[in-house]
Amino acid sequence: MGRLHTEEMILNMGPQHPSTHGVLRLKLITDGEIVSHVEPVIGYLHRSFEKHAENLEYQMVSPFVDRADYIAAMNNGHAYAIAVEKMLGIELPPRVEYIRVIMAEFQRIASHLIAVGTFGLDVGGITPFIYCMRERELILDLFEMASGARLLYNYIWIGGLAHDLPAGWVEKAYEFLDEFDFHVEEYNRILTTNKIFIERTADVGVLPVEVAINYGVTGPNLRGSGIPFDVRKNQPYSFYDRFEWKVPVGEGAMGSVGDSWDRYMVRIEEMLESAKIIRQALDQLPAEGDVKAAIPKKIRPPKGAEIYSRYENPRGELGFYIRSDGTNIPTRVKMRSPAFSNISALNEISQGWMMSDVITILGSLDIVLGEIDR
Amino acid sequence: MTEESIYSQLSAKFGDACLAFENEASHNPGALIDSTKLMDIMIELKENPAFAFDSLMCVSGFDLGEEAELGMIYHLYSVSLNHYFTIKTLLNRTTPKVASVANMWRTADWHEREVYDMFGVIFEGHPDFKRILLEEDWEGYPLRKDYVPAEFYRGMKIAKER
Amino acid sequence: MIESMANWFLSLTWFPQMELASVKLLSVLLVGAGLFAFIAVNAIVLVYVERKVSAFMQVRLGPMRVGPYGTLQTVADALKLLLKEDIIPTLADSILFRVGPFIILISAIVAFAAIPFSPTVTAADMSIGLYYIVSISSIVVVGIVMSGWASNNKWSLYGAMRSAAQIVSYEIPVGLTLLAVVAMAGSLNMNEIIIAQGGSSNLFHWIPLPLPNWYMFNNPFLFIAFFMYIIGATAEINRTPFDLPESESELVAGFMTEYSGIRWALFFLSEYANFTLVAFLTAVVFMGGWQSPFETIFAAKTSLLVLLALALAWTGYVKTKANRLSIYPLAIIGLSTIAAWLFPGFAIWITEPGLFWIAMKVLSLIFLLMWFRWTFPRLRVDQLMYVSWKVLMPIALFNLIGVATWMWLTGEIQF
Amino acid sequence: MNYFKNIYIAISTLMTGMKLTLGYFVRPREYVTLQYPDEVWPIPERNIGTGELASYNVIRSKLHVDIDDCIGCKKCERACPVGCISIDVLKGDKGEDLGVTKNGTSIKLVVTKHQIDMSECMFCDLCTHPCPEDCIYMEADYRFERNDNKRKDVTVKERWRDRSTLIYDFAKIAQEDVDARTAKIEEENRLKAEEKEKAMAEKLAAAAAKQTAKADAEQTQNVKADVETTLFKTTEGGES
Repeated sequence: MGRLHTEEMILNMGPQHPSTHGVLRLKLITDGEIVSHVEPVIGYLHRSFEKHAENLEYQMVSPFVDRADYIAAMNNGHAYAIAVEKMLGIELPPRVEYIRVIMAEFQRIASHLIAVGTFGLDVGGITPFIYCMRERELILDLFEMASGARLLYNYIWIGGLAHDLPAGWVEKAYEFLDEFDFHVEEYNRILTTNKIFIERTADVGVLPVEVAINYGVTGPNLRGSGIPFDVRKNQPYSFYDRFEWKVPVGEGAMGSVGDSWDRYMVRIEEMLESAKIIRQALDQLPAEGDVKAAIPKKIRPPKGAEIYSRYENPRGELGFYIRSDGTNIPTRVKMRSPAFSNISALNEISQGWMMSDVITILGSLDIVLGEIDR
Repeated sequence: MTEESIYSQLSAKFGDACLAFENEASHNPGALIDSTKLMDIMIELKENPAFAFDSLMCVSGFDLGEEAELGMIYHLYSVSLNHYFTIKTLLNRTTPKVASVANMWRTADWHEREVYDMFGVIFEGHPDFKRILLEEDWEGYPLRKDYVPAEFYRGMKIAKER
Repeated sequence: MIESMANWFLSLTWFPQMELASVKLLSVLLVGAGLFAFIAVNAIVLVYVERKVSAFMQVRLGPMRVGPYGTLQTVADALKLLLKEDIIPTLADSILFRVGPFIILISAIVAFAAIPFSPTVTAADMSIGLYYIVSISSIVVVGIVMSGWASNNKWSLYGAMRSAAQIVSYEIPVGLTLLAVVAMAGSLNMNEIIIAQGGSSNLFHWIPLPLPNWYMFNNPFLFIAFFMYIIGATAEINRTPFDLPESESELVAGFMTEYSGIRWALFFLSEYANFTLVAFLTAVVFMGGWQSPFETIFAAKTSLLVLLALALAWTGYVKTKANRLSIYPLAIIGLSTIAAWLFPGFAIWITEPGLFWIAMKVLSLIFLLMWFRWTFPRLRVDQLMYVSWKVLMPIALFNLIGVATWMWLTGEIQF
Repeated sequence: MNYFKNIYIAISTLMTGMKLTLGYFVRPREYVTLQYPDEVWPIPERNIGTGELASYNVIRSKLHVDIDDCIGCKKCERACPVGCISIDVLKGDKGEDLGVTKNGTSIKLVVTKHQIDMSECMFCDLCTHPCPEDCIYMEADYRFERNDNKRKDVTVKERWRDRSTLIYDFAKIAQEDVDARTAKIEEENRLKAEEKEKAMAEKLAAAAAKQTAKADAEQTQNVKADVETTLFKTTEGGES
């Protein structure tokens, strides 16, 4: 019998596919179930953030920044505020910094909960997603108490915070942290140690370190490949050098280092580390203090000032390149979004895997289209 | 390694191509270089084990104004040696052309496409050069200061900015 | 059943005198309509149950708004689906596209003919009942491939091809496990298989734990075969963790991507019909069908006591370990025990009728499958094939030999 | 051996997961979804804290303006990144008492239009902070329903397109009043402009009278033309 005649097929996944986490379109070239080439097509959620930013004052940009990565709005606001404050050279009261760290880490947990949950959804388990959303809801309650919003907070402002913490907030935060470890154990029981889940994710989509660095992959994805690189450790901003925590890295416990399971596991461990940071920050939080630093009403960084500030977003390194021309409107705000670089490595690591694995890998990269397209 | 020593080594090697060391206004000190020599300098920065810039954090374009030049700025970071450097270069507004570093750092692949998309900078030697965020048939480069927003796109009205 | 129904019709004085053949035809039609009604109502109930089960497992409430506790939700959904516009894609093969769902549905309904609901309620008590069910339920593949191909959609095609590969591969381990039972019972007739499981005996004949003489407790090989059958059957009816043909996170909806309205409802109907069919088959083949697990009232009472003790011990264990457990199951078991002791009539009732017991067994099996679905992630295509060919197949073959050896050891067969 | 170990691990880990879901299945509900219209989300206890505003929540659901306290400073309008607030003010009459705000500031301007387009609002809360009188704030009322689902005269398309119900008008001044005030101010402006004109003309006339002694008739005409253009310019400037 001669060889069976086979042909490659172009398969269009998205932009309305359930597992592309938004409006991402993947052009897959498949040979049966095997995928030989993946081309991500982005831009369906492009909202011209950078163009907007060129027409708005520094303060007004921050709500737009929140909308770029709507899963981690608090982190984005924090990153932007830090960048502008560095340009202005503002010192903040310690209470502000502590609250910012607490908020950022809560947001990191919330974001990772979505990442873990939707990853479960991608491999077919629906229940873990709901469990994750349940815990996320509690975090959102905390955010709502503090800022008044549940998704797009605009809480961290340049030079301070929108509001001080309300009475009883700290106790509620402690309550959440006490429960949280138990819930993480639940995710481990239903998903992490599940044999089917391990089979689906271990050894799938291995991202070697060199490739990861070359592609600019950062955050949990890079750490999953075994490098303890975290901007919070390597170039500490805010008060991150005051806390004790470790950077979880992928160890290849279930397969090889840098596979989808490692990337997933780094997120699980990072949630626990974030909880640790929050606990320390809550312990150290000064009881009294102003939450707004003395900043000029019109923010005017010096003419020609420019900055590239790095920030550890739940998805990786969030960079803001801001350029000033001396007025209260920035001439250029470039957002180096982590998911944008992370997803560009998709083709490299998903070649030769099956179609289901492409979805697994995409889920393990944890992308947010709002951030990729901006 | 500090940025100053990186710059001094670079200028020793490339002489005139390094135009200036920028550390006053910028929070990320680096070199302003001649755009035609970009490729050589980038290769040096990546391949020389003393620099070992294995990570290109960000590639951004900027526009200095309607009459002035376009700029490109590359933020480099070395994961292994934990140091930073910035390369800045200015491009002619009418024919902005610069060598692509996408084959050295794959990060640059999409970032350069984005710069092309927004500023119209042509990257020579880019493996897959096309627009990334906007449609292929979009006219103009929106982040240039002289960009005039189009009224219609394929018959659809475009909302006006405030 | 058809025979008796025809005879009953003929015995009616007011009934017009007809030939036996036409009365039989009438009975067949009536039974068919009854089965269809059963399947339709069953699907509506099961969809509601599934939604509630999934909700409770996910700490949600599930449907609550239509009717008390949302009981009419699925009725409303069914009505909506019936009223929806019937969309057929322009480039679809319109004939195959229309026929596909019906083939799936018909194969599901027809298979029910051989299911013994109780000693008297069996649509067709045929001598090759098991064989008939296994073969007729394989026709589903034809319908799935047909509708997947006809949709002219790459996702549908993927779903159809996956489904074909999956169902055909899982036929084999499923068939082998059923073969072990058939060897044990020495018959393909469903009622005879059930009757062979009558009475009670020790667990695996030797361990002094009085259990009903069901095949799953008959010997260790059949005990394994029971679980293997459950796994294989889950794969055959395309449910998680083997729901690759319609895996919503990969293939959008697999072979039913392009379907909507009533045709899509037919898929749903047949999915739940197949689901029930598998549960019935398991109950009949491994769990003694319509037979009560208790032979006497005394057995019923003591068993409930034992169950209560076990439940108490389990509750205590979990309570100390996790500090959170409900008393719902405990309360149910405790109340039934008290009822059995206080009202012997209740106990008599639970020892006697077949419909109640087969319903209980089927419902618990259905719950098991739902439980699977809302707990597990999904396998990949190659892993699915791995499970079928490299895990289930060898064990099934080994089991078959084991059952034969067991029968030889216990003296059921001689050489 | 690995083969059997794998099967064992698979079975045991799957059982672990099943135990968890069963636990939740039989457990009394701990966190449940709320049945929205019957039960309403509790609003977290939180206020922006001063005096009368103690009961105002930070929950950001709807913008509200206490128009009696608004002094028409337009700070919120300038702070809004999307431009969903539009304010028009007119000068009050001379000696007219427009009241004082709760902070004790006397109002100088009549706010004739204070319009907030909630369909454009991005709920960033930036407008509420600069307000000197704390009179613009976010309310916790998250319901924006239109209640016109049963109305026959509103077609579905209109219902989706039309966002007029999301535009909130806070100014209390009646249109006639606005017109009257505008007319008055125009009148005033006109009178002022006329006065200016007159004064200017007198000045110029005086200057011209001085010059006539020296200059001849042609020169006089030139000066006149100059005066005319200057007058034209002043009136233009006064209006804008």
